[in-house]
Amino acid sequence: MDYRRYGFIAAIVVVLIGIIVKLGAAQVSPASIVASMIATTIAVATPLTLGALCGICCERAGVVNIGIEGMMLTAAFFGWFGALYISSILHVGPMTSLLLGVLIAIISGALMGLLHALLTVTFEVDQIIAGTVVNLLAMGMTGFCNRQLFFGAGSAFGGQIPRAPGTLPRIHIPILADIPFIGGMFDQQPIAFTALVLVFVAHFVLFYTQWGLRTRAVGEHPRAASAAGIDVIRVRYINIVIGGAIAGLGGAYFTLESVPSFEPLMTNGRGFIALAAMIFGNWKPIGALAAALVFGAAQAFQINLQLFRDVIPPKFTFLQQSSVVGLVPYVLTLIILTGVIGKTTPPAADGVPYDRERRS
Amino acid sequence: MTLVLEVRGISKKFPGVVANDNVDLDLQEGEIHCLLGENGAGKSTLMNIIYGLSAPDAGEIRLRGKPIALRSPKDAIALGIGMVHQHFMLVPVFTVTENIMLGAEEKRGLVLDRRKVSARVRELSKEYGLDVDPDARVEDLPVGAQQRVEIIKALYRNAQVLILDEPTAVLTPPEVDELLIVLKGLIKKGVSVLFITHKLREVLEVADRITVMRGGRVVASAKPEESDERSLAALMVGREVILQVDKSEAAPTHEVLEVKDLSVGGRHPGMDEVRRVSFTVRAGEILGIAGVQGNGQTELIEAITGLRRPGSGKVSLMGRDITGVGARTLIEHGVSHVPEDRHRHGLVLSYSIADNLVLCTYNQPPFGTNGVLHDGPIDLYAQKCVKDFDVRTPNTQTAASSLSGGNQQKVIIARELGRPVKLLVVNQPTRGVDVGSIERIHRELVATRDKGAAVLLVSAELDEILALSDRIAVMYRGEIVSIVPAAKVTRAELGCWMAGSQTPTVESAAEATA
Amino acid sequence: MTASDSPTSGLGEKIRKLTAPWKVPALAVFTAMVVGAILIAVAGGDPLAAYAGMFEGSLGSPRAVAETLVWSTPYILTGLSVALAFQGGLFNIGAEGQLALGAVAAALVGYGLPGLLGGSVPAIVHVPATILAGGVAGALWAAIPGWLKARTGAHEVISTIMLNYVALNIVSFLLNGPMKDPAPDNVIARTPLIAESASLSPILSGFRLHWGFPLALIAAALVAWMLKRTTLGFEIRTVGANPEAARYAGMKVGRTIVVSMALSGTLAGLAGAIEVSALNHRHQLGFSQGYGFDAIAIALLGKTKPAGVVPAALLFGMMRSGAPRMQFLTQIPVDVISVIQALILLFVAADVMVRRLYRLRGERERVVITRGWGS
Amino acid sequence: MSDNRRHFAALCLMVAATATGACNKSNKPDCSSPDVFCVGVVTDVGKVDDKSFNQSTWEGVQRAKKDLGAVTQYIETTDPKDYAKNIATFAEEKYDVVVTVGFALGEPTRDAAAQFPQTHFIGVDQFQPPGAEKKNLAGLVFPEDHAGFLVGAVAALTSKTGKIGAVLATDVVPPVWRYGEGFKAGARHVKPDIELNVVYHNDVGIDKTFSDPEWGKTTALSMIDKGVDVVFGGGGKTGNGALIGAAAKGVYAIGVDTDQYYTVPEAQKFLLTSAMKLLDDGVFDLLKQAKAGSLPSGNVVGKAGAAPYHDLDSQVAAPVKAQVEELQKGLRSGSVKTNVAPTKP
Repeated sequence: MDYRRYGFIAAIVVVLIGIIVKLGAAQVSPASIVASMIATTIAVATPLTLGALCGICCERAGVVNIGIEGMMLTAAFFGWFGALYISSILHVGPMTSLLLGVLIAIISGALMGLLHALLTVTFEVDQIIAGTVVNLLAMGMTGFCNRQLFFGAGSAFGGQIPRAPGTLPRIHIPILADIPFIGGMFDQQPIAFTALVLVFVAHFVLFYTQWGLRTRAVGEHPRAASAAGIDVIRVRYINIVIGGAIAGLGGAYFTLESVPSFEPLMTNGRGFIALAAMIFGNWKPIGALAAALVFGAAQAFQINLQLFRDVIPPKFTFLQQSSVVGLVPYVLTLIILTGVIGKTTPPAADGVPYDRERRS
Repeated sequence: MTLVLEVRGISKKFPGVVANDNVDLDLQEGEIHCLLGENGAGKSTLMNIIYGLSAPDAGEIRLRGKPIALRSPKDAIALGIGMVHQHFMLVPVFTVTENIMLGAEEKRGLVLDRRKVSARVRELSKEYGLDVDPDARVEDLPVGAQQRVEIIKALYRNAQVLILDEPTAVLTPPEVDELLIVLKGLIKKGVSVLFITHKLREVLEVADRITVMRGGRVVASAKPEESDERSLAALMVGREVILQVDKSEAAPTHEVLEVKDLSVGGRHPGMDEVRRVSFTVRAGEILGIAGVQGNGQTELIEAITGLRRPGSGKVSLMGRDITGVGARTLIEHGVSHVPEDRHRHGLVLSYSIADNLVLCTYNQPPFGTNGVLHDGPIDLYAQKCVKDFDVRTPNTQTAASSLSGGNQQKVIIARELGRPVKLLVVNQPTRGVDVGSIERIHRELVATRDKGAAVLLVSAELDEILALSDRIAVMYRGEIVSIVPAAKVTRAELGCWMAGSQTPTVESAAEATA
Repeated sequence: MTASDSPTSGLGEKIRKLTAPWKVPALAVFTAMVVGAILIAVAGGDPLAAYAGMFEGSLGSPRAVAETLVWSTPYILTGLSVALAFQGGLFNIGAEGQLALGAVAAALVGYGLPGLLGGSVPAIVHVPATILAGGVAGALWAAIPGWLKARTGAHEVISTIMLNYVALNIVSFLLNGPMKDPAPDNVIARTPLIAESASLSPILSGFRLHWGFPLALIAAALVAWMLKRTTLGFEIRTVGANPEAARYAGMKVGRTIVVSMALSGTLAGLAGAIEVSALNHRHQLGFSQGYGFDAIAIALLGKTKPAGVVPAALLFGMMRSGAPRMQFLTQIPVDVISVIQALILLFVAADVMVRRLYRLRGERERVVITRGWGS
Repeated sequence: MSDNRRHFAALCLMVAATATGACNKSNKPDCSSPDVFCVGVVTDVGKVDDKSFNQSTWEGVQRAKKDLGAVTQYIETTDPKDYAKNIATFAEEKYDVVVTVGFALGEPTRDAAAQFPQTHFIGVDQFQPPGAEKKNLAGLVFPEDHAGFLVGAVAALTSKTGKIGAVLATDVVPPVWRYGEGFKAGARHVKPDIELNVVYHNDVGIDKTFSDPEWGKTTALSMIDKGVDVVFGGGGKTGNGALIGAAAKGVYAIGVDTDQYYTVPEAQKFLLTSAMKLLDDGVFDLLKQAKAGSLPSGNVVGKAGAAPYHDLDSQVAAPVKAQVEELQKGLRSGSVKTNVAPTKP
């Protein structure tokens, strides 16, 4: 059943890249267009993949998480702040600062995960509301802290704009990275690589290990899991916290890998696109990666359309508006939800608070 | 014989209910100990405590003389206690092997060793005569097989004490017999069994000892050889029970409901839940549909009451074709329906009694005119219903959730009988209802019949079917295998038909009415 | 504080009964303010001065009060929108998108209708047409997730989130393209000004407070009446409380879901339309953003009841409208308001925390609207 | 029960304290006094720490605090409907000068100038259309097209591939649009056959347009893949992202607004120059005049130009430098025209 979906996804990506190759053929060689689009696609897909993995961790354990956006934003800020502080106040080398920044981002994401777990598992708050709390709190807190820690004489840096330690370096895998067309896949930054690796790790853990079996049992039928001696509360807590940590890594992408700066609200709704990628991928890590790549390809498509605007037939110039192509992830997800392209099956107990003592 | 399990002074309160009050119970090695009680007597709560699913407020559990503290089922499993729940604790999308290994996984390195577990499952299934396919997905298995998975799951964990909570409710009589044989085999191998049920017949057949619970307390202990159904029922209910319903000979007149060649689709395409069913119900009679749960009764009823679109066939009401007509229209044409699951389908628990009483008629005068509700008439009507049907409640604005099961059911019956009824469809009207309310509900059904309505009764309780019906139809695997006048049939014959084990003697409707 | 352990005095009893359900929301607001105060203090500010500034900025003068009510108007309507959906068992996260489309539709009718009819339109026709256009747009947009849920089971949370972004992209497209203000000196993504005849006037000259505020209050009363006193409201609440029982009772569940969503969307659309007709007189990118999530907090703080939504919206309006003055007096970043609002939502949703903190007795109330994704 | 009472008492106390706090205004400066020079800043929905025009304005105002002894305060707007209210807050407190930042505040500022004739206003980046000038309002505008023109020329002259690009936040905000148009004009002026790639990020919500560095970077990278070897990044953080992208790929980057050699250190090694406008100087100068009681009205044109080449000084050929200097002189004298309108037609 998944093959139909993956086929659909592959078709979209190929068509999008194909259109650009055709458009740009007169100016640039196909190999460099494909390579460039693949690079853009992977860069855009990295935070989406990590966000979707966060969603999968939580939802496979039966907890809906619409707070991915907030988790990523929080991590983006604190990872950034941490790296800056360590490099400019503690005078640690840039590479070490960046890595410590990533660690701080992961921890702050995990802490937001802990908040979500506390609300949903312990207090049995409606999971959508809990996610909304996470998002709103993240937006307010990062805005507030950004101001207090960076601006004005009383800030952590005494009013100076500290010099950023840069971004995580590109890793060029020899030989593989030099393959024409697809070499770009092997010339990425560390978080992008990690995201790819994590997808397969998550797939393995979820479907081939004890922890995965238990997690899925908790997400499908928590009472059955409990009757089999599994501590539902513990499994949910750990999964949500791990999910938060993964979202934290996704947050680190924004400020430590992509660009060395933090902006209020800089995640710009990508947490919600990640949610869409998770659903589109049918709650499976590999599916989520595929979906994230589609959304990345759509954005690469739009950027390239703008670059080749002079050769676009006038009828299609509207496509270069980001608001038109920006619709792609959302519309695709809505189509998926209607069940036209294969059935989407969330974990059965997703979103249902678990009450240990409920009678019968 | 040695004592395996001792339960001493267990108490457990839920908001508003004392589920267990100072309960004592013990289990000896290699015996089948039956725990008997009505719904709500506190049996399941006690079992959940023994299995570590909930914590007692007071009391102590001892295993082989040593006090044990159970924080979760994990502890119970580690101590050799296994449980087969009334609602199976199986993950539907997992395979049998995965379900069995869950929580007691075998690993090779980091990876789950499915092959090793499925080999062990095959062994166990051979050893105890429990036939299952380890690689099948649980959601594709029939209930009987799912139960076998549950038992293997406990055995896989080396359970020495096996608790079975109402295991027979979902089984056909032959499956019940099979289960009882398996249990007898188990005790020979040293397993001790706690068997929970409210079915007297099984108790007498299988138990070594019997403990009766009522209202959260242990009220009696008995030995099967010294007991009979009547005495056990009295212990269970707390007074003499009239097993017979007072009713006169039926005087059926015209045909009200005619079902012809009706088929209803189900979860799996190509596998109809109801298959080419035909029967009629006349004014002034009760047609009882007997059968083990899950043989298509619910789907049949939903198709008749407009809740489910039939695949093929025809349903007529008073000669008018009503196939595929919606529930609202049927309600307006005099069809009343008391659904099987009163919490999910029958009531809005957060609503007041008054609102629940007008759930079907809120849009009709005098309750609602031109889209506006009128509280005055609604409340007057509610007070009348509460009085007429003896609903025990402080007032009509009380939330339905705070009523007892019996009173909730009376609210539904009051609602469904409170408007002119031509056809009354009732599904499991007395499940989980106290004996007092059962008697009351039975009287209402007979009275409805006597007022000239046609009554279609579905029940998994053979006693209820026998006590109320004028004619009895038996459903098995979506088909009606037999329709007979109630007076001409024995319990044993019905049991056989329900199991599909005897050549059905289908009489045509005309024959039965003759 | 239960009735049984205090001497019964008629009036006191009555007051206690009336106030009891609002104790948790009130304490949630209080606790959030205290945590906010701690945050301000840690950041080196003076919490008392900050709150004083907020108080002064929102209620300190007739103009401040008027501005607070201006802020509260869209809050009341979007809060009602979310609350109404909650009553119908639906979680409408899409108020943001419905509001934006409502605003665009209102602007379109507001500036376009005279040209279409070839001349000026009397205000008595034009104003209602403008506002209704917003309501209709919101209704249609919200009906989509309702229809998807009724038809395919697609969960409204995810479809409204997706439709939010679709709506915002559509609005962006329209304001940058077909509906862009053609004035020669305009470069901003905004619509032309609406006609004078489409503008809802201020209540008092010199103040921005407009007739949209009383309209919002009327809407609240209507929603309350509709839910409590009409058969439609009965259907919506029944489907919300137990859709299966509603189906068994012969109600058309799918239709009711679509109607609930459409009504919810109408309210959000009206919020957008009133902002256009009464306040901004056009729609522009960046106008009226962020109401969707605030509305969820307001609806929950108001216990999903219209009578609760109005005071909750007023409170949120006070905070937003008082924030600039707070910043003016203390230079504390306005983000602190967002933090406090998030904390209010936190404490209202996790009422157990509040109950434990203040040792309140009584059954916890569960706010569980969404059970499962489904699709 | 008593517990509850105590909490209730605490709540009452808190409310009372807040209420009394509200009446306690003694610590506020007396702006109505002629001896106290008060300056208030109202930002657009961006913040005063946006490292862009809001922040530059605030820095100019801070200089007035230091050098002129001014009392300074800011209010950040969170919703466009508060523009007028936030301006009025300062005016009603008798602030001497209210500085409003950003094109979008143009109309509210003009309205406020009419409503509060005693208060002086400075509208940063607000072009005063002829005929609509107010006596007490100075619109501080910059010839961004000149700056863009110069860096465009630099870009075209240093490009080896003949392809240059601009990653701009938006074409709907006039200053950014003028930079972009100036850039194109300058490039074409020196090399008519240059290939120009100009991309705008008009995304949902005007606030995000300026704060999406990731988009800026990704777009710059795509351009570079296409062969572009000089990237002009303009418009807040979005532009900064483009600079970082260019630096990461080792191609020349050109900054905007301030000398971004100092604000984007990551791009220093490849930062060719920046199209600057001296916003803080402009604001400070106007404040100085305001204090002296001689705030001009109408449009005040601030200074704009190209920043030094810094690290790359040796890489830029002497003839290029000379030609750019010529152009600068020509722009000043009027002999060279950018032909860029004040706003997008």
